[in-house]
Amino acid sequence: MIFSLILGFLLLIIGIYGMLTQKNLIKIVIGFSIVDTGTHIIIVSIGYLRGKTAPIIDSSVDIKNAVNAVVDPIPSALVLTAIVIGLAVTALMLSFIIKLYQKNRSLSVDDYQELKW
Amino acid sequence: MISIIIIVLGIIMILAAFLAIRLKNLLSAIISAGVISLLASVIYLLLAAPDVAMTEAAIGSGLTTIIFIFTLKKIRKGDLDD
Amino acid sequence: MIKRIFILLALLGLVLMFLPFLKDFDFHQELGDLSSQYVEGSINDLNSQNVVTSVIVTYRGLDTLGEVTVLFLATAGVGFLLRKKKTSLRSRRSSELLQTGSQFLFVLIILTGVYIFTHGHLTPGGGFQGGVLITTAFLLLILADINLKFNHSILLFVESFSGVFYVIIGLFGILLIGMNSFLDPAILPLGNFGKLLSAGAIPLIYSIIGLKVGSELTTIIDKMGGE
Amino acid sequence: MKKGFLFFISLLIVWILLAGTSQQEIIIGAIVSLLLTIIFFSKATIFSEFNLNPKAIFYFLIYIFVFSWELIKSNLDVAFRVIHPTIPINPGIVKVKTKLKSKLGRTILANSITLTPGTLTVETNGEDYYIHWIDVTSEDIEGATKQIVSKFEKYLEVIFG
Amino acid sequence: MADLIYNIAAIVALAGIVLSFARLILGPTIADRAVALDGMTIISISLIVFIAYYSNRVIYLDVAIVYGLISFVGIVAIARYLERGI
Amino acid sequence: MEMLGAIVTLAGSILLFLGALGILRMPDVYNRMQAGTKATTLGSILFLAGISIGHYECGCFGKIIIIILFVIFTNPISSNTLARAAHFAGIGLTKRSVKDDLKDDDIENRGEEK
Repeated sequence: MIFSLILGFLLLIIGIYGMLTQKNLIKIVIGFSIVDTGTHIIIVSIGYLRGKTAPIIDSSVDIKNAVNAVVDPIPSALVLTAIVIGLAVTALMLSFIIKLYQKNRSLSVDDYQELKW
Repeated sequence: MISIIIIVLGIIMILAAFLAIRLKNLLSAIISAGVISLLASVIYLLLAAPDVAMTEAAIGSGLTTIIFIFTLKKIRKGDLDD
Repeated sequence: MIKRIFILLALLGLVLMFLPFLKDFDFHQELGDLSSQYVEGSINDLNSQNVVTSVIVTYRGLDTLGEVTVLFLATAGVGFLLRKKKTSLRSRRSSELLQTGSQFLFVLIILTGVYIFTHGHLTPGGGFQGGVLITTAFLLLILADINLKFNHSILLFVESFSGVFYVIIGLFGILLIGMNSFLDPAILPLGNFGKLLSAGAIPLIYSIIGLKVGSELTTIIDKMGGE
Repeated sequence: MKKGFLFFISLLIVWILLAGTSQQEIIIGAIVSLLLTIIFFSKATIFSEFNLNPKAIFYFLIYIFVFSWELIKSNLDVAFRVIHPTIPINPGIVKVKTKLKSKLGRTILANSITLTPGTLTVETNGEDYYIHWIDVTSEDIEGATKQIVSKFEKYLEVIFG
Repeated sequence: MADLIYNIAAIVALAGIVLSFARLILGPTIADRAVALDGMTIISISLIVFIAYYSNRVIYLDVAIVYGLISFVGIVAIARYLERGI
Repeated sequence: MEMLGAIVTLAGSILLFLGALGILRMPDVYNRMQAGTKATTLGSILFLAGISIGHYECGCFGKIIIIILFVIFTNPISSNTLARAAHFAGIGLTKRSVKDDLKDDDIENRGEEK
C-alpha cells in the first residue's frame, strides 16, 4: 500500500523536525513518539500484500491454500513487541525529565549546558 | 474504498502531527499526539495487521497519553512545592 | 539562523535518502521462504490459528524473553528514578459517579483482559494486549482514587513468579523433547485445530507473559502516578 | 450468597458473549468467573445493592424499554437542534433532587439522565444533582425534578430500594 | 445495492471524523479539544466494525471491543488533570 | 434482510455525522458535550446493529452486543467527568444561558480536601 508508506515517511520527517527544532523537553519526547508511530506504519506496510488477509487462519480462510491467502506475519510480530517496548522507553525518558525538573526547575533545553562544548 | 479511508485518515494524522509540534499548550499537544495513535490503529487494521491494531489501541490511546499527563502533574506539583 | 538552515538541510538529506526507496519500491505478491515456512509450520506442527502468536511465542521465543527483560529493566529504571515522597498538596476528590462506575468497569476490564490473553492463539491479541488491559484496570482505580487495598508485595510476587515460571517452562522443553527445543510448546498435547485448549503450551506461555507485562506496567504507572 | 451467585452468572454471560458457546470455553469461563467472584465480590460493595424479587425484575424490564424510548427521542431532539440554522437552545444548569440512596442506583440514574433528551449531569452532591439542560423550561427545583428525574426514579426506586 | 449503501454510510462516518477534528483544531479551550477527541473515538469504533464487515473477518471485532473499553480512560485522565484531581 | 441492515447502518452513520456537526457548531463546551454524547451513542448503536442484521450468518451477535454495552457504560461516565472538570476549571457557559445553579451554590470548593 503506497499511501501508507508515504504517510509513514511524512510522520517520520515531521517527528524528526519537531525533535530538532523544539526547545521544550516534553515536546521532544512527543516528537519521539511520532517518529515511533511513523516507523511502525512503514514496517507494517512493507509486510502488506495486495488483496490478502490477516494471518489468522479461521473458518473464513481456506486452510489448504493458506500460504497464498495471508500477508506476512513477521513485521506484525516485530512491531507488536516494539510498541510495548516503546511505551516503557517513553516512561523512562519522562521520569528522567521529572528528575531533571526537580533538580533545575526548568524544562527548556537551553538551561542544560553541562554537556555543551 | 481502502485507499479513500487511508488518504483521509492520513491527512488528519499529518495535520495532528503538525499541531502536536506547533501548539504552545502542552496538554493540547498531548491530545493531538493521542489523535495520531488513535487513528494509527485504524490504519493497521486496514493493512491486515489486527494484532498490531489491538496493541496500538490499548497502548496508544490509553497508556501513552496517561503517562504524559502524569509527568505534567508531577511538574505542576513540583511548581507548587516551594 | 544557521541552525535552522542546518536542520532544513538534514531533513532534505533524509527525504533524498528515502525517495529512491519509495520510487522503486515493488510490492511482493508472494510470501518469502521464511514466512511461508512459518505459516505452514503454524498450521501443521503447532495447531495454532494465529501465525503472529506462534512467531512471537515459539519461533522467536528467545527474542520475546529478551524483550520482557528490557521491559523489566525499564521498570527498574523508573522505580529507581522516581522514589516516592510524601506531598501535602490538596487534590480534588473524584465524583461519586466516576467512583461507582470504575468499580463496575474494573471487573469487566479484568475479565476482558483474561479473555484476550487466554485466546492469544485464536484471535488477535495475546499476552501483551491482555497485560495492558489489566494495567488499565488498575489505572482506572488510581484515577478515581479508590483504595481497594491491593498491597504491593502481591504485585512483586506475581512479577517475579511469572518470570521464573516462564524460564522453567522453557527448560521443560529441553528436558522432555531435545537439546534444541527451548520454549517448545509441544510439551503439552496439541489438541484440535481451532479449540481453546490446543496449540500445546502456547496459551499457558502467553498467559504468563500477560501476567508479567501487566504487573510490570502496573508498577510503572503506580510509580509515576501514585502520591 | 444469592447475589454472589448472580454476580458469577453475569460474569459467565459476558464471557459466553465474548467467546462463544463451545464446551471448553464454558468450562474455562466458569473457572475464571469463579476466581473473579471470590476475589472481588466481597471488596466491591456496590454489587449487592439491589432487590431480588419478581417485582424488581419486572420493573427492570420496563425500565429498559422506557430508557430505549427516551434514548431515541433524545437523539432526534439533538439532531433537530443541530440541523436548525439558528440552533434553538436555551441552556442553563438547574438543580434537582432525588430520593435514591444506593450508590449503583444513583449512578444508573445519572447516566440515564445523561443519555436522555437535552440533559447532562454535571455534579452530584448528596441528594442534589446539578444538570445542564439544553432547553430550560422550568427554573425552580420542583418543576425541573418532575420533568427530568421522576420518569426514571419511580422504576429505580423499586429496583434499588 | 446493499454494498453501495454500506460504503456510503462509511464515508458519511468518515466525514464525521473530519468535522470533529476541525473542532480539535479550532477549539479555544482544552475541554473543547477533549470533547472532539471523545467524538473521534466513538466514530472510530463504528469505522472498525465497518472494516471488519468489509474484509469479511469476524475476528477484527475483538479490536473494537478493546477500543470501546479502553479509549474512555484517556478522556477521564485529561478531565482529572483539568480539575486538579490527580 | 441485507437491505434492512444497510438502511439501519445508513441512519446510524447520519446520526454520527450530526453528532460531529453538533460538536463543531454548538456555542459552548456543555452544549457540544450534549451533541457529542447523545447523537454519537445512538448513532454507533444503530451502525453496529445494522451491520450485524445485514450479516446475521456470521455469528457475531455476541460480540456486537458486548461492544454496544461497553459504549453505553463508558460514554456517560467520560462526559460527566469532563463536564464536571470543565465547570471546575472555570470555563463559562455561553451568553445565551438562562441560569447557573451550580455557580450560585458554590459547592465545588467544599469537596476539595481529600
